[in-house]
Formats: sequence, C-alpha cells, structure tokens
Amino acid sequence: MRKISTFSKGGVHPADRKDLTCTKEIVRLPIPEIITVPFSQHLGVPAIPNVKKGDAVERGQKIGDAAGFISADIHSPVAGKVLEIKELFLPNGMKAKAAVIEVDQERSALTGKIENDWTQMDPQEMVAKVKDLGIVGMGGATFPANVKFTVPKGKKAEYVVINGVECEPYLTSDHRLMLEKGDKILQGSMMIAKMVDAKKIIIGIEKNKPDAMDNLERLIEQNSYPIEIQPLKLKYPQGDEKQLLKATIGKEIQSGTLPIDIGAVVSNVGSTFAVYEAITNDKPLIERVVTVSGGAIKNPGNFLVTIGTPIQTIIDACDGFSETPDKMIAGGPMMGFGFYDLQTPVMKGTSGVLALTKKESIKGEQSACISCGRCVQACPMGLQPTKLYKNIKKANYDTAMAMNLLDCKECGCCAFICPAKLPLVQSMRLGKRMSRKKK
Amino acid sequence: MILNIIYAFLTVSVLGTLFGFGLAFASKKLAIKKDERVLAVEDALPSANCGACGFAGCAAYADAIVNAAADITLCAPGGATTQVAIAEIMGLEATGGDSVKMVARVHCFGNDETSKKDFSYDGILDCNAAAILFQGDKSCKYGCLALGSCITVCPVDAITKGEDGRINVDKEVCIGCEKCVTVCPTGVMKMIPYDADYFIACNSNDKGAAVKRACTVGCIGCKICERKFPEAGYTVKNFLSEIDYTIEPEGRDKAAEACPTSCIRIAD
Amino acid sequence: MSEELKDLRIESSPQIRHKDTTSKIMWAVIIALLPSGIWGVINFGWYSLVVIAVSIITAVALEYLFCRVLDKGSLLDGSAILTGLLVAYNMPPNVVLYVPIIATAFAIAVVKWSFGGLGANWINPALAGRAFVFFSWTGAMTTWTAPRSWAAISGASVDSVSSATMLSTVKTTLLDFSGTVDGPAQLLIDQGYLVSNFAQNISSWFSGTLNWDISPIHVDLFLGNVSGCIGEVSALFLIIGGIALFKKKIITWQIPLSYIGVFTILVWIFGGLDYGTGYFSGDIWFHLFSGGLMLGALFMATDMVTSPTTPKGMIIFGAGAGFLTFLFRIYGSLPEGVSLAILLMNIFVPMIDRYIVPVRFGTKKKRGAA
Amino acid sequence: MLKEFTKGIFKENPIFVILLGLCPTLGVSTMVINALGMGAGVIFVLTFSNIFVALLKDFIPTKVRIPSYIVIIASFVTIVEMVMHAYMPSLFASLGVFVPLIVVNCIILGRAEGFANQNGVLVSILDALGMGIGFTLSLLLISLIREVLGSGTITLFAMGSFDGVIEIPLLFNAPMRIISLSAGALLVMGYLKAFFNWYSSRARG
Amino acid sequence: MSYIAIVITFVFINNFILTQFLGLCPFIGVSKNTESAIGMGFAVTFVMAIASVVTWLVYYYVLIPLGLTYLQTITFILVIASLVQLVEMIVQKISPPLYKALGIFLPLITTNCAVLGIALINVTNSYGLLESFVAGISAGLGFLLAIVLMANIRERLDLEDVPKPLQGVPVAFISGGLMALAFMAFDKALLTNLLG
Repeated sequence: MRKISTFSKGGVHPADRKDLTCTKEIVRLPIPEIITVPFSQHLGVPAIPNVKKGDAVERGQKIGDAAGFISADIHSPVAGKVLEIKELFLPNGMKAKAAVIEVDQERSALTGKIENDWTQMDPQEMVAKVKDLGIVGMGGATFPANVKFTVPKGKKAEYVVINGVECEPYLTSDHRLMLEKGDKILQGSMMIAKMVDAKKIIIGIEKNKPDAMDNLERLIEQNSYPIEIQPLKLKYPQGDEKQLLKATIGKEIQSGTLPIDIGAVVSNVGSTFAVYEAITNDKPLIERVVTVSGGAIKNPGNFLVTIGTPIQTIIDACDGFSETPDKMIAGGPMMGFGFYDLQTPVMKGTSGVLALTKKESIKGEQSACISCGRCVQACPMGLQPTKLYKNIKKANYDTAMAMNLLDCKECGCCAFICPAKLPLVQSMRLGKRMSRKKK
Repeated sequence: MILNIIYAFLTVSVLGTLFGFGLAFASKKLAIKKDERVLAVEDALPSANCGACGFAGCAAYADAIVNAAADITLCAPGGATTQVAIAEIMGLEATGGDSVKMVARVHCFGNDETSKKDFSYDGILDCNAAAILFQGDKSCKYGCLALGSCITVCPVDAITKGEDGRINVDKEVCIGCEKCVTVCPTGVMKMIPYDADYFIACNSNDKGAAVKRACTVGCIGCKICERKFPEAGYTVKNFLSEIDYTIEPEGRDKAAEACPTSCIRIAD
Repeated sequence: MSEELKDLRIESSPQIRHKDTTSKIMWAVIIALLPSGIWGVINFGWYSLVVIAVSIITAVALEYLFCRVLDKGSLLDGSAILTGLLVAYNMPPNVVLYVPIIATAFAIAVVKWSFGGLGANWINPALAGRAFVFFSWTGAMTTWTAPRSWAAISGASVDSVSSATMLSTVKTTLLDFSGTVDGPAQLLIDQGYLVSNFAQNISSWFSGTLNWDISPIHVDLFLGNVSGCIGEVSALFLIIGGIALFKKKIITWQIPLSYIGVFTILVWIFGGLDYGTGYFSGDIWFHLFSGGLMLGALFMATDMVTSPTTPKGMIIFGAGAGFLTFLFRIYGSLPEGVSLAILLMNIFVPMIDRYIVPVRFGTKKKRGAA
Repeated sequence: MLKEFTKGIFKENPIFVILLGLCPTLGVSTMVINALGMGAGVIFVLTFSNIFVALLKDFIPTKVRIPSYIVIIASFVTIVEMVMHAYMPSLFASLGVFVPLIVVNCIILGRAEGFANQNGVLVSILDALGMGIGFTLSLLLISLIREVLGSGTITLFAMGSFDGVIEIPLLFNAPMRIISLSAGALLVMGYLKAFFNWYSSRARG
Repeated sequence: MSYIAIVITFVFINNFILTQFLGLCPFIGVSKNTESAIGMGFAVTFVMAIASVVTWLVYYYVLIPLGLTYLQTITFILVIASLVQLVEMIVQKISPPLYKALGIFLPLITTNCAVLGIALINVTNSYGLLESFVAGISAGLGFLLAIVLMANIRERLDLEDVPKPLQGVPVAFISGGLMALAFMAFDKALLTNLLG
C-alpha cells in the first residue's frame, strides 16, 4: 500500500458521524405507487421531455432528451402512466419540470439480465452506451459522464482516479458500495480506463474506511487487476476532484482548466458502479444508493432507491423521525441542499438524505466578522472568503470577481469554520448570480 | 533703498518673464493633443485642484467625466454653476419635458400575517440572497420578500420598511431611477405614474386557488374588475389584473371596492 | 407526518457549523488572562482590583449605549469586557481612576464604534486607549506601586512604597553610564534594586545544586515580583494563559513566535552594546520577561481583528512588531515600546492584507512534466 | 447680496463643508490666539486678492491665470508676513511656517478662481469676508476645543495686567495633552466634521 | 545632521502629514483608493525633491546675493508653480507611461502646502544643497508612506458598516489621528540614541 497522502492547502475536519450508517447494509427499497422524475438531474441544460400527460412508459424508456453537449438523458425508472408534467422546486432551490408517473408494479419488476462482455467492446461504443443510459457523476456535481470520458483532441489521459473519498460527513453510500460491490467497481474503473485510454488507475480512499480498503485490496490481489489504492488522510473537501488529484497524483489543476488538462479523468465510486451496470447490463441510471442519516432519523441506513421516489417514502422506511428535525438536507451536510417538502424526489445526485437536529447543525447567531482569518486558512482554493463576503455585501461585485470569485466551488469550508457564523457560501453564490445578472 | 526696490522688482519680473517664456516655449515644443471636451470640462472646473472630488485634481476629474462617465456633481468648490457648464459640454441635458413622471411602487400587500411561509429562512438579509433558496421563503413566489434590497440600492432613501413589514416608497422623494426595479429578484417593484390613483397590490401569476393558498390579499384573477367595470381600464392577464393608466378611467374606485381580496389599492 | 415539518430551517450550504463562536473566543481569551490579573491584585493590593473593575464597568456601559443607539452588536460577545480588562492590565496599579475611565472610553467610543463596532476597528482599542492616556497624563502613567515582596524586605506597607520599573531604572541609569557591566540584571543589583527573598533563595538553590548562574532579577521578573502594570508583571501566568489559548487553537504560533523571535535575536545581537559587553551579548531573558512583552506578544498582537488574516502576513506582522519593540525599548526615550510597536504594526495590517494574499489553487507554475 | 456674505459661514463653510485650507487649520489651532491671528491674515489676503482678481480678471489671459493669481496672493502674503513679523513677533513665531503657507491655502486660490474670477469687485469682497469669517470661526472652534482640553487654558491677547491666558480649573492641572498634539488635531477635526455631517443631514430632513 | 538622520526625521519623526499637517488636502482627498494614493505619493516625492534643489539654488544664488530674502515666499511659489508645469510637460513628452502614472497628479501638487513647506523648512534649517535634496525626497517618502497606509485603511473601512455621519472624510481624519498617535513613538530622543 502507498504512503498516506492528502492535499496541501486549506480544508477542515468536521466530525464525520459515519458511525451511524457505515455498518448498515444496502437495502433495496420497494418502488412506491407514484414517482416524480425531474428533467434536470444533472449539471447543465435540463433534458427536454418527450412524453406527455397520459403516455404509457416502460421501465428504462427514455423520457427526456439531452439538450446540448453538457446535458444528460432522463429515463423512466418504472413502467406506468404519466399523470402530469409539472413544475417543482428541486433541493438546489431551482425550479424544474418533472414527470409524475403512476407505477405499474408488475411491469416494473426486474426481468432477465443482459450480460455484455465489455472486453469485446470498443471504447466509442462504450462511451455511447454511457451517454445513452444517462450516466452522470454521482458524487454531487452530477456532471454528464460521457462528456468526461470523451478525451478532447490533442489531450491524453494518463490516469483514471476513482473517487472513493466520500469526505462529506454522515454519508456512507460509497463506502457500502465499495464493500458490497467491490469487484464491479474495480471492473467499472477498468472500463473507464479503456474508454479514455489511460494506463494508470488509482482509487483514492480516506483512511476512515479501512474495511473498504482491505476489501478492494483483496479483490485486486485475487484478480491481479492493474489498480492501485491510495489511502488518504481525513480532510474535507478531499472528494473534490481538484483536491483529490492533488492528493493522489500530486498535480494541481490550473485555474479555469479541467482534470484532463493534467491527464486525469476522475470518476466517483457510485458512478463507476453505474458505468459497470450500464455497460454490462444495459441498465440506465434509474436507481441509486442513498444514505439516510442524521440525529433525527430513528433507524438510519443505506438504501437502494428508485429515482423519483419521494423522500417521505425512505424516511418511512427508516421508521420516521425520532425527534423533529431542525433541517432536512439532500446530499451531504457540507455541500448538500436544505429542502422543506418531503415529497421532493430522490435524484441521480442525491447521495444522502439527512435529518439534522438543532444540536447537530449548530445554529449560531451571526455576529460581526473579526478578521480571524480562519476562512482564509480553510479555503482549499486559496481565496479570501472574508474579503469576498464583505465586498459582495457592499455590492462590489466587480471587485469580488477580480478577486477570483469564480474559483470558489462552494465547498463550504469557510462558512463551516467561521466563528461569526457568517453565511459566506451564500454570499459567494449571491455574488456569482449578481455579476451574471449584470452582464 | 531705491536699489533694493529695483532689485526686488527686477528679480520678480525677470523670474516671471523667464518662467513665462520658458513655459510658453515648452508648451509649444511639447504640445500634446488632448480631447477637446476634456479641455473644455477642465476649463469649466475651478482648477482649485483641491481633490474634493476624489480624483487627482481637476484635469483628472475632467478626464474621468469625459472618458469614464464620472458623476458630474462631485465638484464641491464649483457648485451648481460648474455642473451646469459641464452638463452643457457633455450634452447631458436634464431629461424631462413631456414624459410622464414615473415612481416605483411595491405591487404586493403581503406581510407575515397575510402570507404563508414554507420554511424559516436563515441567511443573508438580502432579497437576492434569499431568492437563491427556493426563490424566497414565501409560498407565493411573486411577492415581496421584504428584506430590503431596494432600500439599500435607493440613492435618495425614498424606500422604507414599515412597522407592518411592508415596503413603502415615498413618491415625493422617488426620482424614478428604477434601480430598485432592477435589483428586485421577484419583479414586484414596478413603475407607475406619479399621479396614478390606484394600483394592483399583487404580482402573482399563479392561479386563483394557488394564490388563495399562499396569501389572503393576492389577486386571484377573478376578473370582476375587468368584467363589471369595463370603462375603468382593468385587464386580467395571466391571472393578474393590470391597470391601463393611459385612459381616462371611470369607476376605478368602485372596482377597488368590489375586489374580493381588496388588492386594488389607492396609490397615495 | 409532513404536517409536523412546517418550520424547517433553510440556509445555504454548509448545513453544519464548527462549534467555535466569536463570543466563545472572546471569553476564552478573558479566562486565559485571569491568572495574570489575579496575580496583579495579589501583588499590588486591592486598589488594582478597583482599577480593573472601573475599566470593565466603563467599557460595558459604553458598549451597551452604542449597541442600543446603533442597534447592533451584543454585550454578551465579551469583546467589551475584554477591551476593558486589557486596558486595566495596561494601567499602573495606583493610577488615578479617571485615567482608566478615559482610556476605556477612548477605546470603546473612538477606536471601536467610530468605525462601526466589533471587527471594524483597524487598530487595537485597548492599546490605542492606553497610548492616548499615556501621552496625556504621562506622569500618572509612569508612577508605580512596589510589589508585595518588597514589603517583606523593607518592612514598610506595600502601598506606601513606590518604585520605578526595572526597565525605566535601567534606562535612566544607562543615560550616564559608561564602563562595563554584565547586563541589565547586574546593573540593577549594583544599583541596589531590591529583589525578593524568594528569588534570592531560588537563585542560590540553582547555583548551589545545579551550578546554574541565574540572577534573582530574572526570577523576580519571571514570577512577577516586580513593579509594573497590573496585568503584565507575571510572565509565568501570561505564558500559561498563552499556551492555553494556543491549545484551544485561538491563537496560532505565527505572531507570538515571530514577534518574540525577532525581538530576542535583535536583543541578543545589540542589547549588550550599552553595557560595554559588545555584540551578541544581550540579556534576552531580562528583556523577554520584563515590561509588557509577554502580554503584548501573546494577547495584544494576536488580537484577531487587528492582525493579518494570512499566516504569512502574521509572520510579517509579528516580525515588524518585534523589531519595533526592540527599537523603542533599547533606543527610544520611553522605557517601554510594546504597545506603540503593536499599534504601529496595526497601521500596516490593511496593507499587509492587501499584498500578502494566499496562493490561489492552480496558479502555481507547473513543475516537471508538461 | 447678503447671501454671498453669509454662505461662507455655514452653508459653504470652507473648512467643514468644502474641506479647503486644512493644513493651517490643524497646524495652528493649538491656541485660540493663533486662530485669531491666522484668521485675520487669511481674511486680509483673501479680501485683497479677491479685489485684485476681480479687477484684473479681464486683463489676465486665461492660460496664465493661475500663476498670476498665485503671484497676487503671494504678494499679499508677504505683506502679512512682514507686518506680523514687525508687530506681533510672538504670534509670528507660533504660527511659524504656516504664515507663508497662506499662499497655498486652497481657500484663497479657490475663491479667486471660483468666485472673484466671475464676479464684480463688491460681491467678491463680500464673498471674501464671508469665507474668511467662516474660516476664522471654524478655526476658532477647533482651537477652543483643542486648547481647553489639551492645555486647560484659553490664550487671548495680553492686555494690561491680564497676561492673556485664562486657566480652566481642574483641566489646567491635568490636561488631556494629546488633544493639543497632532493626533488630537486630527481626531477633533474628524469628529467636528462628523457632527457637521450629522447636523446638516438632520437639518435637511 | 547626517543624511540618515534627515531621512529618519522627515519620514518618521516629523512626518509631514502626521505631525506637520502639510499636504492634508491631497492626503484626505486622494486616499480613497490605493492606486491613486501610490501615484500621488510618488508624484509628490518627485516634485518635492526637484523643488528642494531648485528653490535652494534660487535662494542662495539669487535672493541672498541681492538681499531679497523677504521675497522668498513669492519667488518660491513662482518657481514651484512653473516647475510643476514644466515637469508635467516634460514627463508627458518623454515618457507617456510615466505621465499616465504620475502626470495626472502633478497639477494637484502646485497648491500642495507640502512642496512649499519643504522649501521653506530647508531654508529655516539652513540645509546645504544635498541636504535639501535628501530632505525633499524623505519628506516625500513620508508623505507616500502615510497616504498609502491611509488608503489601505480606508479601503478596509469601506467594507465595514461605519456609522453614517462618520463615513468618508471624518473617519479618515480619525484614522489619521490614530496613526499620528502611534507615530508618536518616533521622537527626537530615539534618533539621538540610535545614531549616538
């Protein structure tokens, strides 16, 4: 095994609270009666619905077409009838169209399995499959996977880095996947290496998941896969591709460029598993593993959930709440979004559903900035959140932009560490939005 | 004594002449073309070079006025006369004349009592910041968030927040710059004529049922105003009533009384 | 079920926060300062407690007033109490009461609230308050009470004996001193400066059992058996408080280390010149433990509001303060230089923060491959 | 007509509103008598330079107007210098370098350029007197505050047995010395300006 | 006095702005942002250095031989006004980039008390030619230091919620006052002790 490494600049150490669910096996959740499938489950342009009210749909049928290069297809996770196409708020605070589908349970059941031999396929064919089956990055950013796996002309991929970091507190879905579907993930990563024609495959895992590391290590040895495991120190936001690449291969992505510019392709464990299933079983991205956790959940756990399932259903599967939550979160606590409607559906990027108590979220009264500089030291991007915040508050959006506001990826380190409890990330988002509006 | 006076006289005049000639010569020799408008503005400025405008002297300020569209009202020593002179040079005639004076007005009468909230918002007290999260905490996504972005942006302090949590615009103070209209994320701030009698205190394009669920004072698009008082200039579009201010109205006040949610309000 | 969840809190990510808050930080600093203050009261008598109380009361009263008038800030954040406490720590124990009152008022009203309250001031309020009264009532600010230990030696009551601090005695003696003496400690002993019996015992114990030559002056300075400002005399208690803050991660190593480091090196190189012992012979222990150096380096220079935000900036800030302290203490007309040195460096903080910025991720020159 | 005179005292107060002539304001305001002396000097120079500028404005080519004005002003400043040196040597000494510096007092050049250049002689005189008195009053205010707080005294002209110094009880024994030093000058000026801002914003509504 | 002593005196001990109040108008007016402050500071330094030399020459080679020292104010201001204008023109012609950086500040300096001040102070202290030059440069550097520090402080304060009546000029004065308070650490005794 390699030496334990990490990225160099910034970062924070939130309490990880993974003990709540890290031993809970993934349980498949039955499909509910009615599901809601949003057409914008990925980064980029929302897909265009190709079904209308009253249409019958099949399981895996494409119901939304990718609109543009950075966009992804949407498939119906179930068979049934489209009740309506409506608008709803997604947890990220944006409005999007969604198809409400009444489920035909019998036809939705899993049927005969297809088993393709990926070693016989050529890379283009594989990328096309990934695209047709609507695979996106499942770590949170939901970047369309086929775009990532298409190496632009003139560039060469050297590394495939599989992101098994899962640095967000509470979440254990990737952890469980690595324990339970280790071989498929390893094969999936070799598929990606084939697609991008890379020689080296590295899996980065934080050292709070020793069992997952052992499991993968064992599988690699058994099958003598050409894959390396890179253990990493605990530090948030190591799961971000910029920090991950710095930690694993020691290279920094230049500002404004992509991983491929330093010869690397990054894929999350969850998406790697989805890639495996897409290529070998022709299965579109219609279900995913979701960690349901937090102090307000009675029985936290990991669930394999059909996309479009209302969050209420999975909470019920956990026997409901043990106390009234202070906030509900879709995703991890550092970058996830709060939501208020329990009918909100699970989407491709919903890695977790958290119900936090007041004590856990540590609500604090805002006070004045005392220039302690902790945010500056915590920022993994080397920005100065305090100055950005003050400029944005004074509506100096141009100054903020000149201070590289756009390099901010809203990882939340600054606002997490801030003793004055200032809404730093919100101000960054406000600044970006307002300077866009100005143009 | 006499000699001294002569010396003094000579020294000053010789030095003066010397410098005068030198400078005249130098200015010929070293002449550089400048934008004429800059020179004109520079002439109009008092040349006190006091720096009160924040620029490095009158020339810099003149340059900024011409090339960087700096505010022409910054010259404290020059005062109003200078401003007029600069405005003339720059062709910045005071707008006005026959156009109707417009003032801003919040087209919403909702506050914490009348409008439902979906969640409790925690973050920057700024409408645009709040709008990032589900377009604000109110169930109605068209209404006034009342966090006062318009108050901050108003250059003349015409906008205030009342005790009842509603945002008011003082139409006597409002100069119609529309900055508040631009900054408002929900578009609830709209311009109406200065002498408008009534306005629709709602901005919601939701259907009647949805409006009723969210708020007790919203326009539910019932069309009573449009149908019963055809002469009053009301039209309902997108489940929202609109007033045509260009016509001579008849019975606009009656319509206001008839409005079931009384969202046709007097514009005082 | 969903009916219960009417009032969910929605905020922008991150959804969890660190447990430290501004007021926790302030209170931690106050607690870390307490031992030294308690020692001050023990050492100089009850009157110094009155000085502390008056300063804090003035600070809190004014803070309350400003919070009400300007409708922001909060008394509970502890910052006003901290300011009041620090002002009092920088006062001579027998000072006329209007001096700490005006110093505190200046700190709170002029330095803090003129700029908009907590976090907005660019210069350390307590130190600016001290400087203000120091230059106004220099006499009152430079008359000292003798430490308790002297009473035992001289037999007189503590309050009635007044004395100069070691630093000012050294400074005045050096004015017309020529010749060679082994550093300031020896100079003081030669002058007949009183040392406590306890320090004598310690000193002789060290030389007896360990064969270490430690001047009793150093022992007195380290423990705080000397005259000086209320809260600055005991290096020992201040260091304990400083270490506690460091452990709690409220102060970082950059400022204290660079401050004390630069100061020590300079004193070591040049400090011996006045005593005729040449270069590289300065008495670093004497200078480290005397005056307000420990209070300044550990508690005043590290004030978050008025120090740079980046580690590199902090090192520059500390080094600058160390240099200036050295300059004022060895060459200045005043015996002490810590507060003015820190104030001067405060002036430079906005500049440091402007030019010393962190390296942005992905802007470093590519190395090796590519 | 009267407006030209009164505007300088409050509405267009040269120090607090237009912020001109700050250097002498702060430099000499340690004693009340300095303020009076400086004020008198400035009124004299301002009045006469305004008269001459108003008279000569049609003869001076615009290109060289500023240097010409400076020469006019400098001449009167030299006169003030000589008179003060001869008859009030102690005042001259305490005003120091600020007497010749009246030349570059922005108020004077500003008025010459901004007002006398465009107006008749009589109005210019009124303007000069108004501005000069406004300047003197402001200066007086500052120096009164600084001297009372900073030295505990009020220094006026010596007359007969009265040595010109009024001592303020209590403050005289322990004055807030810093106020009479440079730091105090800037602080006092800052707060007075803030007071003016607050007052005028309140007066406006 | 040695040259080092002159430098320390004019930069720190008798800083033109913080203790002498010379050049306050531009100090308050042009310290709103750092870029202008730096430009202004260098322009002042430049002009002060040249003006020191030229006025020295005029004083010792024209006024003294003719016994016309009482004309110093009028001649100095004449010299400075012309000099500034000349310098402006020359810089504009020779080095447009330098003009862009400094030039716009030059006219503002004519009526800057600091320039006339240094000329008069040089005479009062009966400095030699080189001493005058050094004094001019140092006083300019002192001005530069103060105005740049001030600009940085004001930029920081721009981001804070300063109470309304204090915003802008008042807070600049108060900041200046606090700076002057801290600068009191530099006194004559320090200089004497330092240089023996």
